[in-house]
Amino acid sequence: MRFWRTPLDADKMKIPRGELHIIVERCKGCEFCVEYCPRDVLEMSEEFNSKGYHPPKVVQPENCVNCDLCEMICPEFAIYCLTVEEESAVAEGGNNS
Amino acid sequence: MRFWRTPLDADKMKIPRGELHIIVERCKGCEFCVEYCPRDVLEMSEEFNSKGYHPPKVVQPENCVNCDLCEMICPEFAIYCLTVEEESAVAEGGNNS
Amino acid sequence: MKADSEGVRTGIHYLDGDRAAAEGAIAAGCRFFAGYPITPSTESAEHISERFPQVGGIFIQMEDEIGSITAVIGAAWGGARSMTVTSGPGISLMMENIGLAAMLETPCVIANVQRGGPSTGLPTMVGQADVMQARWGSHGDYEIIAYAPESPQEAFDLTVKAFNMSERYRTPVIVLLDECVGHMVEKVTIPEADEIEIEPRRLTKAPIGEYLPYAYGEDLVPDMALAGMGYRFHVTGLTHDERGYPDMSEACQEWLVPRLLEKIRANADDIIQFVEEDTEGADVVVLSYGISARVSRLAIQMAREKGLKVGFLRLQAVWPFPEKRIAELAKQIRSFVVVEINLGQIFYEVQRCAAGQCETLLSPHAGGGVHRPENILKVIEKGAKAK
Amino acid sequence: MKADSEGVRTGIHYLDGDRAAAEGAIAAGCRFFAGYPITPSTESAEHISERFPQVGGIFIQMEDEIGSITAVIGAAWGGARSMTVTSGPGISLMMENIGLAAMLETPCVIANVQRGGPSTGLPTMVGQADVMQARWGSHGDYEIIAYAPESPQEAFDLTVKAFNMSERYRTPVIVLLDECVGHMVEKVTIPEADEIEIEPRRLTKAPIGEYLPYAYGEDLVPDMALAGMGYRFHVTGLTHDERGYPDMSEACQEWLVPRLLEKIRANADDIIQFVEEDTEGADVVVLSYGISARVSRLAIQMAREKGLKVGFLRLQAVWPFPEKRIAELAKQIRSFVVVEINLGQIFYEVQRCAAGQCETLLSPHAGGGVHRPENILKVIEKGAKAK
Amino acid sequence: MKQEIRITGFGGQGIILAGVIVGKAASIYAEKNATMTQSYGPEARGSSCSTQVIIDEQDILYPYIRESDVLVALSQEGYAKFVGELKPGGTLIYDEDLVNLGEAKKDLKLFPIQAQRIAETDLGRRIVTNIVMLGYFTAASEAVPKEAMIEAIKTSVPKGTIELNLQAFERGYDEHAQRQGKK
Amino acid sequence: MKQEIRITGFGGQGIILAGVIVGKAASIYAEKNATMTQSYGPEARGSSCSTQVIIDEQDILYPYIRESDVLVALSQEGYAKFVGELKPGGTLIYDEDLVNLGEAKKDLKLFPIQAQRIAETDLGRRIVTNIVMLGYFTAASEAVPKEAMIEAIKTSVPKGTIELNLQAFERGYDEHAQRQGKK
Amino acid sequence: MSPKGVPEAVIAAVSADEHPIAPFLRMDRMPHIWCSTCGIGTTVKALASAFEKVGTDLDKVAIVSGIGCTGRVAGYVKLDSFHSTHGRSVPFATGLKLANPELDVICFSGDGDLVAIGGNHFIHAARRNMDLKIICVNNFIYGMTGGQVAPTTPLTALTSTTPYGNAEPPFNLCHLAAACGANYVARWTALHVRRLTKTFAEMLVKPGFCFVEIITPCSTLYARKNRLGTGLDVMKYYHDNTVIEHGADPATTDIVFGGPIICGKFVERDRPTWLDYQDHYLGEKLGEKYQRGRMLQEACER
Amino acid sequence: MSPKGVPEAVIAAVSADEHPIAPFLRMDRMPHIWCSTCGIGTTVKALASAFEKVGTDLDKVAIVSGIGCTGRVAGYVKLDSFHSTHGRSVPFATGLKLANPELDVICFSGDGDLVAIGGNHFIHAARRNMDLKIICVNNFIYGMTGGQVAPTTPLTALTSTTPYGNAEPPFNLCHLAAACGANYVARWTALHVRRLTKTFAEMLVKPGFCFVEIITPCSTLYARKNRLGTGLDVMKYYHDNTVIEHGADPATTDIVFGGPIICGKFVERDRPTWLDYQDHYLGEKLGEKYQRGRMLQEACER
Ligand SMILES: Cc1ncc(C[n+]2csc(CCOP(=O)(O)OP(=O)(O)O)c2C)c(N)n1
Ligand SMILES: Cc1ncc(C[n+]2csc(CCOP(=O)(O)OP(=O)(O)O)c2C)c(N)n1
Ligand code: SF4
Ligand code: SF4
Ligand code: SF4
Ligand code: SF4
Ligand code: SF4
Ligand code: SF4
Ligand SMILES: [Mg+2]
Ligand SMILES: [Mg+2]
Repeated sequence: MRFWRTPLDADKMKIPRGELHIIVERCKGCEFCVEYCPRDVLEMSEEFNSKGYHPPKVVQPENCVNCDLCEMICPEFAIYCLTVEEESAVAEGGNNS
Repeated sequence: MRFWRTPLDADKMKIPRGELHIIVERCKGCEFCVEYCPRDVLEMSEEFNSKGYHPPKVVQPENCVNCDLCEMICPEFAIYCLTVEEESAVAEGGNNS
Repeated sequence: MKADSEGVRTGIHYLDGDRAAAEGAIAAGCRFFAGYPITPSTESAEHISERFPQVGGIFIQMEDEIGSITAVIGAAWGGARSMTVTSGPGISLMMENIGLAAMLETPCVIANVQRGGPSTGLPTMVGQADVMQARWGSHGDYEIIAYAPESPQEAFDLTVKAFNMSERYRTPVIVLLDECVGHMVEKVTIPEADEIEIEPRRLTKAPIGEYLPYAYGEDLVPDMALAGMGYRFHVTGLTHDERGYPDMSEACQEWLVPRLLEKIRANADDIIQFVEEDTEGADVVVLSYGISARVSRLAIQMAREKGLKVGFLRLQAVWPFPEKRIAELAKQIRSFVVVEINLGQIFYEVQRCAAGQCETLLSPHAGGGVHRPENILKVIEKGAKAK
Repeated sequence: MKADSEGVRTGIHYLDGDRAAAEGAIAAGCRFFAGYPITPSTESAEHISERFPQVGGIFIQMEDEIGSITAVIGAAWGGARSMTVTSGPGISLMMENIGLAAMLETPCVIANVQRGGPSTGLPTMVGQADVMQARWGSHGDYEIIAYAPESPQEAFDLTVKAFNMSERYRTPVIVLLDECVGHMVEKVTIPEADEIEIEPRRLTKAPIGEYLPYAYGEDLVPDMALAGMGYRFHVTGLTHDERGYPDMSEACQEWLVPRLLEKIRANADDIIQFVEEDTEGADVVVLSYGISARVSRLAIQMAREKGLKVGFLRLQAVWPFPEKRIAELAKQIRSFVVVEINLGQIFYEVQRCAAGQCETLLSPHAGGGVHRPENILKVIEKGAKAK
Repeated sequence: MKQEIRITGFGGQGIILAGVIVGKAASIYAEKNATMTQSYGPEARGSSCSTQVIIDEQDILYPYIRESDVLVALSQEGYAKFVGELKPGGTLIYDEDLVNLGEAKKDLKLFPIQAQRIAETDLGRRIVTNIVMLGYFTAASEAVPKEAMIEAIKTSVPKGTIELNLQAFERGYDEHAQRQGKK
Repeated sequence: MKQEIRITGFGGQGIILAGVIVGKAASIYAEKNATMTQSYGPEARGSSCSTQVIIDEQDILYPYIRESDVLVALSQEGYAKFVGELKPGGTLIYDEDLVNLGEAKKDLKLFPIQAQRIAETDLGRRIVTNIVMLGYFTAASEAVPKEAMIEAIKTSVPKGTIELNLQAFERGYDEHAQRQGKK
Repeated sequence: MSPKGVPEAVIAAVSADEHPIAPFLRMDRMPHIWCSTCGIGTTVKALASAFEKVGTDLDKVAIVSGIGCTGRVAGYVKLDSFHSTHGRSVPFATGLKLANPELDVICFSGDGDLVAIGGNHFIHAARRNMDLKIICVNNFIYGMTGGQVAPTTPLTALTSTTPYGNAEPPFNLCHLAAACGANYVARWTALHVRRLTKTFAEMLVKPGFCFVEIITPCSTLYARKNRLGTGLDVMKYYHDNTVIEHGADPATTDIVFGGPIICGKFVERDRPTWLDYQDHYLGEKLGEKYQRGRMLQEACER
Repeated sequence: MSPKGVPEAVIAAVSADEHPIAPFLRMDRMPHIWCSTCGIGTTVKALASAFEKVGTDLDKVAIVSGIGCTGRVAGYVKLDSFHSTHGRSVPFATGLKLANPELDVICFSGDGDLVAIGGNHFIHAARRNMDLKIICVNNFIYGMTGGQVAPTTPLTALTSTTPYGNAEPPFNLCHLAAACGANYVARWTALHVRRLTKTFAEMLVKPGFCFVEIITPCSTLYARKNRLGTGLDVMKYYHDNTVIEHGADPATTDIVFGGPIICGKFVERDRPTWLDYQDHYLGEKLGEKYQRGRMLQEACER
């Protein structure tokens, strides 16, 4: 039995675009995602979460190429990027940030 | 404090000659001394000691060059060779064998 | 269920206690052995190293005793009935991970062929001074089960029992042999496989996703899952909750640890095994186990020839301790005489349980040999005069 | 002799029990420490790692606890007063070589800062369930000395005493702290060096060639030689004769091992230390040690407010056990109430020594916290009604 | 008079050191008895941690809080966990940026401060949040004399940082007066 | 009738195996009880070692010799150590090349043999000294039936050596008749 | 109740269980205990990705940890997972693997756990080429117990038991593993998430003893004591100071304080595993009589 | 009483105490327990000769052994000598040496003792370059317990726990010691008495962790089980199959069953010892405040 999910409609995808999800409460503000995002999609926010950390926020959603680096490097499993189809991708990842 | 003994009159020695001593009761008949004596001074004896081992015996005492190999290789500390001066060396290590 | 006939060497053998214990293990379904040689237990390992490759068992000689006991625990979670065998210095080294086995509730068996101690002591000679250690040797509170055979035949029988109890109560069980019994060669009768009752492992039948590793029912023993069954469960030596998750709280500790003890204590009657002879009307009851029990019998014969009324209580299980029976007997007799090859261990337990109702006397022996029956007799005579 | 002023940090400090014990060790002349970090004992090691390079001591963090205890023993034979510090899992690993220390009659000190067990248990939370292990944890027969402080101040005082006793009786001594005492920070007053009495090592004065490592006199303790003094002596963990040579015989075992026990038992009065309060005329005597003793006091106050006659016996030494005093008190009172953070350990000893002369009740706690005084009170109330 | 004080926050905020300073001040520099203990788990790292200080003229038998007189809260979690143990009329000192009181008990004496913000902004070092808080605590609770606290700080913080820490302490101490003044 | 038998010699002489064979013969093939034990130290290597076999129709409680009926001695050391435990009128079987009786007790039944020499010379394998001795022991002591001994040997020695061992056994067995004949 | 300063919307927007790693983790145990910027979580993520990449059947994976910050991994992964005792993950895993060779058995532990107290098991398992995958998070320190010196701590580094600087030379773990016989030896830092994932994927399909060392920031203890800045600073250090050198002789890959970190796959070879050896030699000797250790589970399940 | 077959004269002729090794041995404990042809005694003799050669002050030497046939050496040498527990000679020696750095501390133990159960101490002491001289008698087997497989037993060799042939690859001890950092690594056989003596003499004056492996016949167990003939046959095997290769890369010196034995001095280097490191780094940090671990004996003697 396996539980891995493959993105829905993976075959239909054209240009990969990322839809970013940030689990703010889980973030510990390490800045890794911000620093190592190759496309400067993220920035640390001024606010802090209930633990007192500053989570990142999405500042240039349209730049995201869904490279997953932020997801891979985040030690808190607090950020991830889902692939969306070019057409359907709402260029406002912001609504998830 | 040290306990090592140096052969008496070491300085007066001329040609080193060996005087062989075999502690028969301690021997376990391994044959190492016999096999590795470079001068074939020794041979295994037919008799056995109280533990049932055949100790070596000296068969060619005059051949012994006091190389100490028998002493060094013996795992039982059962054979040793003392240096005697050429003049004083009684060529009959046999009386000790 | 019944033993797997493939492993059972049915027949009459002339075996030492070490090898008899090994055969008992194989008969009981043991198929994983990890050990480290140590006198006087090594014959067990040697025997198993020869037998296992022919019965589908895995024998591995580890780098030390710590590795051995830990591999045994790991193998149990992989699905094997598993065992290690050692003696004094080795069992001391195993103590930390015997605690792990107790905490994870891992069925496994550890044989300790006792030699003269403390420390390296008398490697080739007998002792019985690891009995209290068996109970108290690892840090923290736990209970242990331990059997002490008096002959190679019993080494076989009680090793089978040890495996069964370890499965029934999900707990490490110790077989406390001693050098005499371990090295003594006698006739050992191994029954047919279908005459050997084997306790099946308490595997969970919960649907995937609903299994709670440390949820338990009336008998206080949780059901077990094995790695690879699909449950994706977690276990830890930390204090843990029903899910097996660490829970660093006093409340969880109170929930967990008393049960670890209670599952043994509440079931003590099922676990305890002893032989009682002629205690009815006795003035003195001799209490002993292992090789000392045999020697005691000789002293008892001698005492009876002198007209003394002597009963006998031979412990086959030393842990849990038969507290109730001791307390009852104490009320009826003048004294207990405890015969053991140590300077007082089970003696203290008897004294405690006797609670002043009768005298408790020790016939000690420092180790390196068995008692001279005459010496035991002297203590019995003293005991007969008590009160 | 008096303490070396260089090591003594005379003055008033605000210290936790772990560090206070470390200061006690340094004051007592300890100059070798080998250890392996483990919560909640690590503060001791850290403190010493900072202090030692400035007082000519050697601190080494070993690869594990086995290496630590063995290096400590080696250092003792090299002439150092030496020590290690650990907790549950670590002390279990040390058991084999604590036996070696006992067998070689090596003066050294082991501090065990008890946490919740068994196994990894509750690393950061309190327990007192290693008490029986301290006595019985290594294989074979031996006796141990163990002190249990109730405060940082006492951690200092009793560590000094532990070193002194280890020298006087040439035996490993255990300081049984618990996480509460170890991590509790309080005022600790360290006296002037010349107010601290230090037991000199019992070094032999025999002429070279005439020294017998295990010959002993009236007090049963042999004099010691150190490596490098020219005696060229031998010691072994095997059963050994006066010369320290292995002697694999029952006779030698009988000669050696009973003395190892007897040197402690015969001198128990010198070693034992306890505080007794208001036992005269008491109905109930509360017996406790370490942090539990402090909590008990509160319960006793509460009980007295209710008009109950309650005495108090606080063990500073848990081993050897004050058997005689317990037996005496048992005859005068209705019951003992044993308060300890375990599910019954010293309780059994009390029960044994009370020998049915009075009730023995346990106020248990599984660990991870201290007793609620109310719970102890309940047991006291029950105890007051006994008989 | 016995005082039972709890300081709570999360790992890295210097909670434990704060407890040591209070205890030391009381026991060494104010000549009372003071027992300081801490509760911590592995979760201390970035998660909730707390310290307890019991101050008394008598011997301290029971070294833990049974009912606290003062709670100093530097995190929401810590506040939530320990507010219940405050005795009626007890003193609650808290960082208002970090702690949201919700429906707090009615009869508490409340002392809010923005200690972390003060440390970060006024003093430029978030690390002295705890000492700012201690200054405020000293003024607000009057559990330990100010002089004793200052002595304890001096002997407890790293040599090079004494100045900064004393500054932080004073800043916190003054904050009390200011806030009281504003009322 | 109870029989207490000691076999002694030095390490490497196959003393222990000899004990196993005697015990097995008695308990499995002669249907008595037989307990075999051994004493050995590290010194077993090349030094003295011994085995005890107790044979009885009853249960064997005490598994060690209290007074031996038969002593089989293959070394001087072993002889010296154990001759004292032989009961008056007991049977002493020994290799006369290896054991010098000295002033032996008067009332023993003496059975000398040159087992090692026979093994070396007649059979060409010193290693079967023990089995030669067992043959002699079987004939001289009558403690265990010959057939039982033969069965026990067959099931106790390595497969490939059964023939040689039986030969050695018979040779030792016959030696008894020969020696008795000579007397 | 929402804490101050964080807009409600942001929090509500996503569910933690939607994270692609969710099926691999025990979400009911999040958040984990690791400090901010600790690299352990990143390593866990890389392993999860590797599983996905390889298509591993997660029901047949077991993770064994010892005790330590890293040792907590066993408790967070939604796999059969065993949190054993300090230093004993390797022998525990050995028993598990041999009892059920079908399992992929992975040891996930810290440097102290694996090579301080666990050193003996480590070298012997490598010698035996036991079919185990060893993931070692090397943070140069004992994290869990509060930052004491480890056998990996570089010379001069400050720790809580080397307050004047470490005066004891450290192990080069890759060298040690290689010298003892490991089949696969590689090193990365927590920054090298992609390469690390690839390495994990390779390791998962490679038979025998595989060792992967991940140099990881411990900002709370190691970095703080040594004034190396924040975790991010440490990551930047890795970025600037890593030298990738596949196939480097492990003997040349020592790590010194403030020096470069040589990373890469150092060893890949094909020594037979312990079970291979057994099968081969015992099979040869015993012929038909040889019965390989079966799925020992049978004995319990019958 | 003289046993039969040995002429009285021969026995009477010499006194055991006259043997030149007598001052080095506890003559009251002779004969030793080792079997005929066992090479341990030869090794002891070589050490005695090396002491003489170097002129060592024997009052300042301590020998530490673990448990095993070789471990019995401690009991036979007339030196301060410690028979510790199985596997623990190295940490015992570590304590001894650090408490009294004046001592030459020598560990004399078997292969099982040093690298099976004692393996962890061994690698860490080598890493630390602890100033210890390690003499390892490698007989490829556990002698004392009756011939079980050791971590040095070659593949296919028969032992009492590998009745079908060893199916586990052995350590190359010299390689292991070298990889962990030993300052001096050499190997000889019991036949190479002169070279061994020279090596011991070098070792005695070499600071740091020194490791000397001596391949030694165990005729009673190893040779017998493997039908290698008598001890003498084994010595002849050494004679015919030894390849002396000073400076050989330790990684290339594996020993296989029936193969050649590469001997020689493999490593000699000058890493600072543990105490050197301490003195250097602590001294640097603490300056005048630093007090090196003094002759700790003082504390006891005052
Ligand atoms: C037998 C034993 N000794 C010591 C400890 C204490 N202990 C727990 S974790 C640890 C070291 C952790 O260091 P490491 O393995 O490097 O893991 P990290 O926390 O750095 O990830 C120690 C010494 C223990 N739990 N058990
Ligand atoms: C803790 C412990 N485990 C096991 C033993 C048993 N034991 C004694 S010596 C030995 C091995 C000896 O082998 P080795 O070190 O190679 O020495 P050798 O006898 O071959 O010289 C063993 C396993 C022991 N004494 N203590
Ligand atoms: S997926 Fe890649 S590009 Fe998009 S935010 Fe993350 S790191 Fe940046
Ligand atoms: S990497 Fe994760 S924890 Fe770090 S800042 Fe980004 S989201 Fe937060
Ligand atoms: S000293 Fe040399 S030559 Fe003389 S007998 Fe001995 S080995 Fe032969
Ligand atoms: S080397 Fe020694 S033991 Fe061997 S035969 Fe010669 S004297 Fe005897
Ligand atoms: S202490 Fe270090 S290793 Fe442990 S969780 Fe924190 S950063 Fe990670
Ligand atoms: S058993 Fe082997 S190693 Fe031990 S003494 Fe005999 S020959 Fe030497
Ligand atoms: Mg680490
Ligand atoms: Mg060996």
